[in-house]
Amino acid sequence: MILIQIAMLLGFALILLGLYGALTNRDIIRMIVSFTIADTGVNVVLVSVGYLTGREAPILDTIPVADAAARITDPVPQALVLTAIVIGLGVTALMLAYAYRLFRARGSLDISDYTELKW
Amino acid sequence: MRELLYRLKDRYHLGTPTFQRDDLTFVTVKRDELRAILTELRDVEGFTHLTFLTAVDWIEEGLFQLTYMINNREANQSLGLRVMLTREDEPGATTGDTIHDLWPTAATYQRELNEMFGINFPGSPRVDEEFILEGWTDLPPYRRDFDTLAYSQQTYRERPGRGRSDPKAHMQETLYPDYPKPREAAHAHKEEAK
Amino acid sequence: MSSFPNFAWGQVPLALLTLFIVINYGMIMTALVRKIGARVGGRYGIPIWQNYIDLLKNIALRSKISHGVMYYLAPVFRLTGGVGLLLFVPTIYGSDWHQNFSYAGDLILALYFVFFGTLGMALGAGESGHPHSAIGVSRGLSQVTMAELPLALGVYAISLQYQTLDITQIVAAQQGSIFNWTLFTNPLATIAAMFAFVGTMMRSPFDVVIAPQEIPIGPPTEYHSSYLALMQTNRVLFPVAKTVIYMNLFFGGATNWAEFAIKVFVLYMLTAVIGVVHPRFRVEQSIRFFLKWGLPVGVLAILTV
Amino acid sequence: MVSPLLILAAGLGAAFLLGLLRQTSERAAFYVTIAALGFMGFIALSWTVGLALGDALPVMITTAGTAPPFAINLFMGGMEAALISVVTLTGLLSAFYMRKDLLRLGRRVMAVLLVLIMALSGLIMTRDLFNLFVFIELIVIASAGLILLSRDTRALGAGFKYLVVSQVISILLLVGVIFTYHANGSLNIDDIPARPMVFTGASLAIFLVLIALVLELKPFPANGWALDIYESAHPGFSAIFSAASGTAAAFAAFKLFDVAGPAWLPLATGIGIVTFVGANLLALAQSHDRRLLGYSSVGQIGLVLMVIGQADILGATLPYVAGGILISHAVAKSGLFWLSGLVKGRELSDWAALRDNPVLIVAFATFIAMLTGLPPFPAFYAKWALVHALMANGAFALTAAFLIAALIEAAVLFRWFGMAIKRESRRAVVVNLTYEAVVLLAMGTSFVLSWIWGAASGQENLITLVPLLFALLFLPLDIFPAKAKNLLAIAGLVVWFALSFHGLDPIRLVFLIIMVLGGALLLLASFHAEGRRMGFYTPAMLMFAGMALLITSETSFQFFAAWEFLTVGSYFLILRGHDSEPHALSYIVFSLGGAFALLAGFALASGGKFTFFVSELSEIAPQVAPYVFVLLAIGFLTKTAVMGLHIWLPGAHAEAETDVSPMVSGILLKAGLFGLFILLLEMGHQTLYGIDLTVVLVWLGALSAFVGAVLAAFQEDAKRLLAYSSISQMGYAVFGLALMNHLGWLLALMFAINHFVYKSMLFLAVGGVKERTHTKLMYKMGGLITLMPYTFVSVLVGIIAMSGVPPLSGFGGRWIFYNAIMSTDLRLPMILVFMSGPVGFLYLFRLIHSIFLGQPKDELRMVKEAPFWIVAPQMLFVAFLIAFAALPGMILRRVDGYIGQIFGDQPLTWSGRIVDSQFGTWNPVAIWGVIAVVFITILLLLIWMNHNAQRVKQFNIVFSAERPFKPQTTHFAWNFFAPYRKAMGFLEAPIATGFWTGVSNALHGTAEFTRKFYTGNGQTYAVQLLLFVVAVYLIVLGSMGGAS
Amino acid sequence: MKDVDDKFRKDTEKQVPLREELKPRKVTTPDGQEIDIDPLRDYFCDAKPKVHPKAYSKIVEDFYNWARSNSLWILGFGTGCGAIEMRPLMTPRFDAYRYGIQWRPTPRQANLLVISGYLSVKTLKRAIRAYEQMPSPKYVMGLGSCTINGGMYWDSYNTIKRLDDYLPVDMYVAGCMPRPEALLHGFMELKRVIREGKGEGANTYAENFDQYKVNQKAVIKDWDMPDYNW
Repeated sequence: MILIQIAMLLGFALILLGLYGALTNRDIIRMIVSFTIADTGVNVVLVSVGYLTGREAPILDTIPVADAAARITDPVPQALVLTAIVIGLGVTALMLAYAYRLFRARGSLDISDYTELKW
Repeated sequence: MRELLYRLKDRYHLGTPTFQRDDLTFVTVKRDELRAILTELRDVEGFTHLTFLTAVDWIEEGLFQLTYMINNREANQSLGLRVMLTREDEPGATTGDTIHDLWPTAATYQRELNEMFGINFPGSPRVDEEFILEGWTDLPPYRRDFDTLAYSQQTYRERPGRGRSDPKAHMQETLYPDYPKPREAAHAHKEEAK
Repeated sequence: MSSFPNFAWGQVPLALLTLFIVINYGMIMTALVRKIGARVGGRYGIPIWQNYIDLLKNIALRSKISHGVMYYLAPVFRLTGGVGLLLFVPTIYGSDWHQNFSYAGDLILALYFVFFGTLGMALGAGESGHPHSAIGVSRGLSQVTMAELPLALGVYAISLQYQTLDITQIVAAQQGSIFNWTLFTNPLATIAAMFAFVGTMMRSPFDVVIAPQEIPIGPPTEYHSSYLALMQTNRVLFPVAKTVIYMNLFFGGATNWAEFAIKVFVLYMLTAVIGVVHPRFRVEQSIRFFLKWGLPVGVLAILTV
Repeated sequence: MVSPLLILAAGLGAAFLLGLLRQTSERAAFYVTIAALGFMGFIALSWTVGLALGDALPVMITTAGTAPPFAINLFMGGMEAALISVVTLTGLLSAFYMRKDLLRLGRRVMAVLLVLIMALSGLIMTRDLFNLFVFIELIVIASAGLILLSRDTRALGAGFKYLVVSQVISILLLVGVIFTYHANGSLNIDDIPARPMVFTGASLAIFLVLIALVLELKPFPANGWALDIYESAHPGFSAIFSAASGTAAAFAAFKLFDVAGPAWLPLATGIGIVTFVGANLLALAQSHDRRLLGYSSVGQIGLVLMVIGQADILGATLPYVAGGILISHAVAKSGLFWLSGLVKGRELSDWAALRDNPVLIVAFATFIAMLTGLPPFPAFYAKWALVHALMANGAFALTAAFLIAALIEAAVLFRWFGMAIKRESRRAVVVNLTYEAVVLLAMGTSFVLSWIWGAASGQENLITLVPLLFALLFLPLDIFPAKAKNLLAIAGLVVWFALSFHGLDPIRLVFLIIMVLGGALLLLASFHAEGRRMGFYTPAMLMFAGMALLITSETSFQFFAAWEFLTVGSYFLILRGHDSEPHALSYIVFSLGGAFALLAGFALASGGKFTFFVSELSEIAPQVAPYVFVLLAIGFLTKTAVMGLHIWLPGAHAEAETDVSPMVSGILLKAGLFGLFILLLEMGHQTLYGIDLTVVLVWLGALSAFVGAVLAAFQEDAKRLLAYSSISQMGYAVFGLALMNHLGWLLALMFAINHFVYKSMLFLAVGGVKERTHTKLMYKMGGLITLMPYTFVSVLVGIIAMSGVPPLSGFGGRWIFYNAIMSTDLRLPMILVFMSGPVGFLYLFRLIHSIFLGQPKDELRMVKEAPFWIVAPQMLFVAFLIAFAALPGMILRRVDGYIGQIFGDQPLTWSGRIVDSQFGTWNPVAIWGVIAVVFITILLLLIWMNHNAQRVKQFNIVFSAERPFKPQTTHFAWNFFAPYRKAMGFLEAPIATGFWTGVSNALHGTAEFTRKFYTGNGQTYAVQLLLFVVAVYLIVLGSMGGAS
Repeated sequence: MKDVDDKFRKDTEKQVPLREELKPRKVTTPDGQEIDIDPLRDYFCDAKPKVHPKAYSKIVEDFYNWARSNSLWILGFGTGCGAIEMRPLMTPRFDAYRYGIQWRPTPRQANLLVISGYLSVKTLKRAIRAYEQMPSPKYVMGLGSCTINGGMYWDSYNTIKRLDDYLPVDMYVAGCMPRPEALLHGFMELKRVIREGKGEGANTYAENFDQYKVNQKAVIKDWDMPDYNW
């Protein structure tokens, strides 16, 4: 149980850390990195929610199917994590692409330089 | 007043002042100093009021004399500044210096002078508009080369039968024919004195 | 049913008779009032017939001008207003002869018909193109907005009091004793209405409309000859006709011509007396005056009735 | 039926297919995209139709062959089908719209577009929480991709901000999802149990999910990022982003709120209404068109969220209401975004370029009417149902907030429309047939939707009403010359009168005559117009349609719809005038404000019933009756321009066109009066806090009568003078009505008739003068009597009639007035009314003197009489006035009898042509006779004496022995009543104007101040978002604490 | 009497230009049309005065004349120092009202124009205007020696000497100035003249209109009005 809680706390800490980083750094690249950290934190939380102490990863190659229900952890969060990682990757890639285009367009990577749209 | 003139004399060319009354003095000033004197009198010496501005036609000397009468109300003093302008025969050819910016009311006097004497004041507001006369086409009537009697006779028909007599002598003759005539009486008096 | 229920041709001469009496009475009375004013000032004053002479002289004038149709019609409007006002109001209470055409309407007709001549006159004065005429109209209209207010309130009060708008009935209710007059039964309404009476008789202090010293004589500046004659006729007729309304509403009406003559004269003299002892109000002063004094009395009148 | 799954499959498949194509074959790729979108749309539409007609049943699609919760499942029901249709068709049209840019950027962008539409459809269908998350993320990615379509480089920044914010949202959502799963053991939405708002992990989880979905809806004030996108993105994409994405996200939120249980609904309500109010308020300060549309989108979606929050009270009507708003929003907003592509400038006033193409203006008007919820569009039905439901359940504050915000929104949009109509555009409109086709398709759709919503409303289907169709008929007919259209319009009015006058009671009949036949009469003046006069007849006939329907309406719905028709029609008419932009705006804002008061009043009265007969007003419960009375009275008094609510009138009436002024003054004002008639007829005396409301009305009427007259006296502008005079005259009418006795009503009716006649006549006359002199300032005229004699006669008759001087008909009004006040207990208000009588003289004399008398000016010496068609109706009015003055019984007698039935008394006796009351007599024929005889006699006398008068000219006046200098300095006209102003000028103090200006400035100031909140910095936006979540959470906690 | 000084010849060449506001001008109508305005033609009636015949019957005319004589309305127009002598007429001491005399502020309603003293050329123009605007029959009374022969203004460059050159005078009252008693006497005499039917100044004026205009225009160079002011 402790393990789960530690993992979860770690996950939330990462989320907060990431958000803090994303919201305090003006540099776009640093923001993106911070968001990846926060994403990771979310993933850790996801996994830790699905984790059952003493069970194994839900990989049916090593575990007989019949035992699966008793031996593996909840597979759904794991699946979710996989999807989330993929999506996170996509978003991160898109953000980087944006960062690239922004830099090309304006020569700056400071988020506070892109405030001409306002009010 | 004398003190004032002494003070002014240091800096301006003043003519000999005429002390007409205790509260009335005339002095001739130079044309190019007029403005400075007027300004100083107005702003420093308390002559805040322009009583009138008028002109005299010195036809024999070929001069127009402008008289600026200004008044110090607190000291109850009037000062007439005389300025001599060269008289030109052509109406409007004689020009004076406008002081309407010192006293706005001067504009009206200047308009009048323009109409009546033909002294122009370039720059004075509405100076070319007619003032009292309507449709006047002749010489400015206050000039001495304008003969008002001749003009009147040539313009307005007289009623025939009008004679001229000295009213006093006429009445005396009518009412008291025995009484000595005034001129004779004076003569007689002179004789007696001798 | 006919529109003229009581109409008979005989009424026409009777109405003309009323008109004749009132015009002559007005001619003499106004001259008399002027004469009295002169006597107070130590003068001999105009001859009592002066109004007739002036009228005749104006008619006899030879050259006339016209500024246009409305200018031409204005005296007609003016006099129609005066004559109509007289004819729409019963002159002598109880007399069959002098009810005129009062069956055409009631008090409201009289109150609003007062404006008929005013309006026509204002239009004619306007067409004359004279700025003083327009200024006079502007002043007159401005002043009348407030001057009429106490009257309206007073009339409202007494029509509530008598529960009728019919002048004859109002007069009938005041018969019997002098203390039946509205003057005594409803003094507030009477006072309010008298404010309006004094205010609309074109006498000092409320004569800024014609203000002889500043805008020559206001609206009629351009009028002369027979136009002026018609207006002069109205000038003697209209105040009497108007006084008749006040007399009927507040002072018991008149049952015979003598009573009529006295009451009208007294009421008319009232304005003359006030006029000779008061200097002229400016328009805004008179408006404020009516707001300050006339209006409260009127309000009290309608609240207490 | 084709499986709905194919929608997703087609989108994805086509996207993959695009990847297989060659880089260069953009054209083929575009066709593939179009085909795929078309196919998706077709499926969605076929499901919609099938489900609506009952040919198909809702299906649950399970994927991976497993039942939920072990696999993702999708659901296709009626709402889903309809919304997917919206999404896919928006996508399809936008794809067409963006054709050039899509071809420029190639197949990858098309793929992204397909993915976006697919994901939106998926978002609508999915019943799986995590799947929801996935679709949202897909939408984010695809949107961020499509933002790059824009040529505006600022869009890059906007896109990045969007991504930043989306990251935060997705973190919230994902954490919420996983904990919801943890709590429920299922990701299926349907497995989420209804959860009370208590502080447990599970409710926190559901809170996170809900708030994340709400954040997707861009709630105020955590929405700066969305606005930046709206402002900078390609309009085609903005259309999708606003219409499709908004719709899908709203539906997703709806799904979650649906299962989360009623305890969470206040959250939706609260955020929704705050968003709706806030967004519309901030939109006030916008001058950038797309950003304004963005604010409006945010506001509309907020409104939908608010409606979702009312799920418990709306019950089964929720889809109808929310759908009505949502679909109106989707169609109108995408239409407007598409339109914005046709406009080059980005300022609101640049939309004036649309005037190059009248069809586009019509489209613009349609979209704006649709957004503001005007009939016959779906949002109108939705608004009606929503307000009824809210009021029936006692949500008064919410209703008020909703209506006020809706009013602000209308103000924003109509201000914009006014600019488009009245300003000058610097650049011409873009000519692009594709764009126009797409826009027109959207416009067509809006009318189809109107029909659908009307058919489903359970009320009258407004779009099928003959008068409305007749008005709309003039849209295509606008290419014909004005004279032909005018003939048709007059014929239409007369025929409609012939069809509808049977069986009406005399009061309604009088109003119908004034409104319909009077309208036909006034339209005679329109024969004067040359050319085609585009855009005149539709609004005019819309207004007349509204009035015709108003008179014959029986239910509150018909009444209200007619009211809105006439309001909108007259707005467009007024807007046509010179310099009328600000006045038309204040007109529509006040009118809609009044209309909303009516709506609230009817809703309160009906108690939730959808079909409520106006005649039932007399039967409503006594505890709500006074409030209903107040609300309805405010609505009607706005129309009659009672003092305080009057400030729209002078400008609107004065700036309108020559033949429009009499319509809006002579006729339109009577609509308010008619409403008051109905109101007082049905409800009578009502008491609120011990005050008899009719007494309040009496005072208001008297005050309007007086102050209106005083203000009229101070005007220099002839039409303004007449406009203020209308305020005064309507004050009399309101006063008479509110006296609540027989004669008072007769008075009001007499005023209605008289005011129609002489105000129409005077407005026409002054308009005719203006046609010739090209000015409305009276002091610039003068002496026109000889040049325009007919016009002079009509003004003369008009002012004599109006001032109440015998013998013309105004006197009848005064006579009835005196008789009416004799039988009432109210006395003090009479003071004001007495005062206003003579003041009336002031302005009337000024009118005739300054224009027709006095000194004619140099440049006006040769003006001609007003055009025939403007003079002709005036002469008819003159004839009528004289006839009516002599024979008032021809109209009044029947009405008098009818009013007698209502009050059960008969104070007037009509014997022959004489009218007798309990107090006095009125014998109009005798008055005429005496006056005519005296007048003619004296006139003949004068002519006999003065026949040889010399006619002189204008400067032949005595001028203190001088001569006049110039006509300008001799004509005493300017500031004519200077002494009066000195005495009574304090009444001129613009208290009402000041108050409303203050309100408007406060709103604008708030908007201007608050919008600084959107700093433009992505990080700030993200912080605001987080703070918003925390704040909402704290409020939820607080309300929970309060509840427990 | 002093002879005319031959050295001074008055300038007879110069003409006074027409006043700006009386010059013909072009204005643009609201419709954009250009029209000509000639103020003297368009704004003033250009009819000449008519000679009005007497009433057809002598009795009527006598009656009218009696009325006219007993209703003299004086135009309140003071030209010179004589104006001050007219005021006492209204006071209790003289009380002219008793003779039917009163003052009117507008020429339209006045019959009698009292030229109360010297007339400068400028005032003459106004007097002519006022006179012409009075309805006929109308009377002119000259007060004091100034109106008779110039009086003390005998050599003034700007004052006329004989009023009857310019206006038809019905009655002169001599004196410098005449006292109010003299004025009253003058009025009485005027009334007599009117009653006798000799107060036909307006007709004289109309008959000799051209001659009067020649005289008037000879001194009033700035003639900025129509020939006859209606």
